[in-house]
Amino acid sequence: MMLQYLALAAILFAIGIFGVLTRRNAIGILMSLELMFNAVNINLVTFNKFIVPDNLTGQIFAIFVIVIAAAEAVVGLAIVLLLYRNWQGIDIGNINIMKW
Amino acid sequence: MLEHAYLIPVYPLLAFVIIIFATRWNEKLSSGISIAAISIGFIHSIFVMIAVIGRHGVPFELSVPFIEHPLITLETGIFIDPLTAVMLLVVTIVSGCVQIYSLGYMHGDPRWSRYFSYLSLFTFSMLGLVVANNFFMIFIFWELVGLTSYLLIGFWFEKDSASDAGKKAFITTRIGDLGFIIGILLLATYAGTLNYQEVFTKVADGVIPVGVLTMIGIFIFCGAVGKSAQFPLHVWLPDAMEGPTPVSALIHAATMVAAGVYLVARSMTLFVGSAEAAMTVAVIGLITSFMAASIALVQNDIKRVLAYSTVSQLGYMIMALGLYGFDVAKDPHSHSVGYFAGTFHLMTHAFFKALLFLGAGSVIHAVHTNDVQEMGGLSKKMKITSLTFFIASLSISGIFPLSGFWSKDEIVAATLGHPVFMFFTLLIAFMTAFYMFRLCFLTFTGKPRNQERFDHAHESPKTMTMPLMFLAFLSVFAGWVGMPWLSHGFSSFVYSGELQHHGPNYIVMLVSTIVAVSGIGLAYTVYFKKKISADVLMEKFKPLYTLLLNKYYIDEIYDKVIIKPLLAFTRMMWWSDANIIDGLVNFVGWFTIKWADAKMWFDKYIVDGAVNGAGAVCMAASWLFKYVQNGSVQFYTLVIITSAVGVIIYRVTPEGFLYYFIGVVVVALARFLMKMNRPEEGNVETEPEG
Amino acid sequence: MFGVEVSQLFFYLLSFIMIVSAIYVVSLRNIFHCALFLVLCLFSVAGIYILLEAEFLAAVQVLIYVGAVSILMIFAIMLTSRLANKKIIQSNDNVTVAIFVCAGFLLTSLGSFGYSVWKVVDSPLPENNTLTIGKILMTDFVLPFEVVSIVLLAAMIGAIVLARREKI
Amino acid sequence: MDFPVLSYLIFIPLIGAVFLLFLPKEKFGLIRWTSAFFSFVPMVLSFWLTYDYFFNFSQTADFYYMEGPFSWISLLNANYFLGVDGISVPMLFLTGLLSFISIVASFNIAVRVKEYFMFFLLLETGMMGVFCALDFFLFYVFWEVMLVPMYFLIGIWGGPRKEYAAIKFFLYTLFGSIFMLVAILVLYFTSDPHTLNILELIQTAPGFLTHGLQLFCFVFFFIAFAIKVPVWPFHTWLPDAHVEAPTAVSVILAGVLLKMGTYGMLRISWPMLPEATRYFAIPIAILGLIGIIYGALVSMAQTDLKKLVAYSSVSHMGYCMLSLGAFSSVTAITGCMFQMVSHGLITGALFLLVGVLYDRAHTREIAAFGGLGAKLPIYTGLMVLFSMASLGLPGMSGFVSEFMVFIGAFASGIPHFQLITALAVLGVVLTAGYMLRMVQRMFLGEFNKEKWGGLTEINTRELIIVSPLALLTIAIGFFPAPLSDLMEATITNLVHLMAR
Repeated sequence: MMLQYLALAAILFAIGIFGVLTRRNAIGILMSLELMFNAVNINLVTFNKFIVPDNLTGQIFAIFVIVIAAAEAVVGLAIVLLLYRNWQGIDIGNINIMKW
Repeated sequence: MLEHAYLIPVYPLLAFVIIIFATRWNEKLSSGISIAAISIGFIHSIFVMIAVIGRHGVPFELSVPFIEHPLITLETGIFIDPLTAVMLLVVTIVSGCVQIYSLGYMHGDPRWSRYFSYLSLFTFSMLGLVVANNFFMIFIFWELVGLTSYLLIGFWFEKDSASDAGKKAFITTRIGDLGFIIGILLLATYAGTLNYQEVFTKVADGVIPVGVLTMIGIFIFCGAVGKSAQFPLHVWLPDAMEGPTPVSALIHAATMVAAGVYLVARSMTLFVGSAEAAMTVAVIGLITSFMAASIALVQNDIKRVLAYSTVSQLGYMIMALGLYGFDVAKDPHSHSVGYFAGTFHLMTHAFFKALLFLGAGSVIHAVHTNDVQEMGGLSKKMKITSLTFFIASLSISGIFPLSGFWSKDEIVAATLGHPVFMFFTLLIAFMTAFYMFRLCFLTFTGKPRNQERFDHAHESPKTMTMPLMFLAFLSVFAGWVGMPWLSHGFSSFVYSGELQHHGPNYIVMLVSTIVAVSGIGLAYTVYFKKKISADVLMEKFKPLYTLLLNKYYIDEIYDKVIIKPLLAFTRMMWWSDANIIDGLVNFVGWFTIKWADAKMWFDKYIVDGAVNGAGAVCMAASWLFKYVQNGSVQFYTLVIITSAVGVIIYRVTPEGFLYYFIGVVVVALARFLMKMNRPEEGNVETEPEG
Repeated sequence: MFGVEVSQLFFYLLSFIMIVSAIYVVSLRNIFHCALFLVLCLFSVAGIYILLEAEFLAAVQVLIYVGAVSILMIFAIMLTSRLANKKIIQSNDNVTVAIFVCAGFLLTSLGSFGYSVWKVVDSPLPENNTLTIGKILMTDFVLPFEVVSIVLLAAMIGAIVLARREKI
Repeated sequence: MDFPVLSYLIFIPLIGAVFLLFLPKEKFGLIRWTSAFFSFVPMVLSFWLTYDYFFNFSQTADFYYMEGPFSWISLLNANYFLGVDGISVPMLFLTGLLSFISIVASFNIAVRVKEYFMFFLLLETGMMGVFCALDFFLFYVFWEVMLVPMYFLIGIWGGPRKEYAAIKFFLYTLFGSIFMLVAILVLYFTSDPHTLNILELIQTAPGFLTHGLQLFCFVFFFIAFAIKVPVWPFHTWLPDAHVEAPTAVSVILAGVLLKMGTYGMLRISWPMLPEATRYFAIPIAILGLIGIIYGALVSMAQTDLKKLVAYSSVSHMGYCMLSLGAFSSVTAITGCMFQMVSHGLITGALFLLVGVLYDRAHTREIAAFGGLGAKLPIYTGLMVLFSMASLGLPGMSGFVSEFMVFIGAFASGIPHFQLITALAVLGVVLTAGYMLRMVQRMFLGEFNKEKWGGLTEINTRELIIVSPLALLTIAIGFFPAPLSDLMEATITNLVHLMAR
């Protein structure tokens, strides 16, 4: 049963990666990141349940991940807003000032 | 007075300094000071003369060291013996006369004061030369008289010929001085001293080898050759006539040119020590005398005739001195009168030659030309001048009982025992008488050949005629002190008290008088009576005449053989200096620069090329790899994930990693090529603006 | 067994919903729709948590993700609204490569599962996991807990600072 | 020594140079008078020094007014060590006098006045230092210090080809300095213990140097000094530098810098390497002879007045070399010193006079003038005076020195010297030749009224700066004994050292 959960998480993570790699919209990327976080969380919880059921460290970790993800989302979205304000757009493809 | 004899030269020096620095602006005062100084000097000289007579030939010497060195002590000092005393008198008298004469002659000259200051300076130098007690001092004054001669010849320096003549005089005499210096150096080396008496003592003691002594004698004589215008350095003296005539009288007739004779007389001991040197002196004197006399026969410039006459007479004196040295060197007990003859003639010649020049100056002053062909008949207008001139001419020709007779007679007597010398001496005496009277007749008698000049002619002012008369007096009587009948006359006087008396030689007297009279007679027939046409003679001896007229082409030869090549040589040296030596230096510089250029090229293209090559490789690589840094976060993420997957694959199946890696590279290249075909895709605006 | 089967049924159902909505999240053109599908996806994740007996986490998931983060996303989309409702291309030219990479990733991770040895322990989770989590957080993990609060504070301040219009 | 007079001599000009930096650069008058003051003080000090030395110390050959040795760079054993003897004192006198005169003569400089005077004072420091230093390191430092201001003085305020001349001068001299440095290092490293003390090395060097090393050091020192003198064939920098340099710089160049070469030989190579000196006596004398004749001949071909004077320097310094060849004769060495002093005075004055004319006529072509004697009597008088002095007319210093050189060299007893000297005497005639030609072509003859009617007579300032030189020239010519006495003990000692 555990493998099914892990596979699910892997699929979700892969989709998240796909999103991160392909979205132009910065918000889209953030959303894809959330997907990846969730995949990770699923993994954590799964491992907690099937491998170390004695304590709930996996879930605690998941909680921390959620918290961090929330913070990330907040800051990320603030940056997106800033980008939008300064660049008149949030197309991550155009924001390549670090280009060679 | 003898103790303060050093003051005699100092008076004119003071006059010079005062005139130059103080009274230059006041002409009357300047000339007055100058004449006053020489007058004091003259009076002092008389006292010195008296004192010297009183000492019976014991020379007086006073000396202070100039520079003391172990090798040599140079000193300044005075040395007064009878010869010096005589010379002092001669110089002061002639100089005084000339200065007074100049008052008239130089009247109205803009550089009047300077003229008198130069005359004073000259007198100082000449007197210093005379009283010097060593060869060093005599050389100093020797050079100083040369300087003043230079200044006075070129006094009218606006005339190119005058400045040329000054330069020529200076340089020519300096060539002689060259020998003089070497002679002094030799003396200093071998005798260790330059003091006359010490040198002569050493020579008499035989300290100096005879060979060296010959060299010393000849070298010192070189100085005399230059100063006394002896062959081959005589060329400057005729040119020196470009100076004012009183200057010619003073410097180039009476005093300075006599300095060479004085030098030979003074250092007679050296020549006595070396017969060869003495003979050289005598031969040079004879050659000069003959050559100059022959040239004088045909010259038309009144001053040039006198100038060649001077050269000729100086040659006489030199010859006499040389013969004396030779005779005594051969036989210490010889009764040669050469020394006495030379010095005696030096004195008498000074007076009558000064008179001749001053007379010529008076004539030139009257007619404003030097050319005798433009004169004639002037005796009617210039009584005193013509009279004094005739007296001087008689004197120089050696007519009894004028002073020239006594001295010339002694010179002829000095050649006794040397037939060749005697023959030429008499021949020269004949020529002298001839050209002097040729000059007299052309100038003062006959019809005026240039009426216009004749009409303007007039007798010169008193300031000019007074000296003429005084000198005429001396020309007549000065020689009497050397009459052979006097047992304590000039001859014993100059021999420093040693009794060298010899009886009169009547044969010699007679012969020389006949010669002189025949010379005068020839001139009389040709130029006064015009029995024989001068032109016919001229035609008859055309080549000889041309040769003489052109002064044996010696000037031309010097110009072609020495001066032109020397100047060309200097230019060549200069060229070589600028182009070869400096060229070498510049070549080194040029070569260094070129070398540096080569180094720079090497550095730029090879060394730096390697560095830049490395850079270029990096650039190329970075050009390729810069696409990795495309600034796209997503691309980075892609790479990270790809790599992470690769790592996992490698951990699981290393073989699978290879396929994975190949696949990634293929995909990456494919995508890169796609990107290349769509340049700057990232910048394409795909989103519509608000 | 029935429970197991039911839970499996639910698992597949939730998995299906989750995967489909996730795919929509990353592929739809309208970003707003994406956000809505994200909500759905996150709900299904909450369901998975319940299946995994993590009730507290599920609640937190709903509260934070569905309730806060998603709303935040929607706000952001609204604020940048002129991009939101256009049928514009939302994905870049990495799609092909990304598919390969994701497939590769998926295959390797799935494949690696088979190689891995899992020490599965078949014991129950503690009862009342909310209580337990609370206790653990306040005892063993009190320091990380406090640190996280500071992180949150920092994020909050940071977000405010970043999003302010005027310069401070 | 209570009163470090030598340090004052050296550093007062330096202080002056620094002080000038603080003056506003547009106040020309202030700058001029300040620099005149700062060179006047050393001049007075050098006069006092000469006076004091003459009356108190000239009887012995020791060094006086010694300062140090104070350790300077202890690692190298280099010391600050000054002192003077009979051959440095006349040089210091000359330096003090000519520096002041040159600075006053430079009052008509109007471009970059401040820098000019600063460099000039710096130059004076270097010159004074060279003549005082008794330590090789110090000597070398001063030797090089002098180059830099000279380079700028020629290169900035010079004539049309100033850059060329300045660079040539600088490189040439530097080239020589390197040889000197090598020789110094050889001496340093062969001495045990290593020392740079000149006095010590004079005493010990003949002992520890092998014959070959002596010759080596001698040749190297000789190249360095010969370039400075300049000895034929190292002389070609001189005409260029002289012609391009401003008047005052020419004066210093001729008056002092050239003397450093001969001074260096007398102070260093001759006494320190007596064996080599004996070995090379004849070649040196021949070089001197060539210099005399060659310089005179080339002078004769010159059309530029300044170049003529410059080449006459080559000729005149040839006399110094000739007498230096006659190492065994006190008279010859004294003659060399006399020639150095008198050449400094005479040629310095000639350059000043050339500058005076150039300031007015803006040309130095001899052929361009003629008959100036009628228009400028005083100037002509001075020019003739110094020309006569230059050609060795008695009554002037040039005669005394030439005569002593001749006598000393002739009677030195070294083989072949009589012949060499006899040939060198020819230089006297040649000198007369070119000097008189120059005088004739410039001052005698017809005066070109249209062209030069506007020329003005030499002014008071110029007269004042030239007259001390004239007075000294004549004074030495008439009373050489004091100068000779001043140096005699030292030179006798030097000759003893060379005879080791």
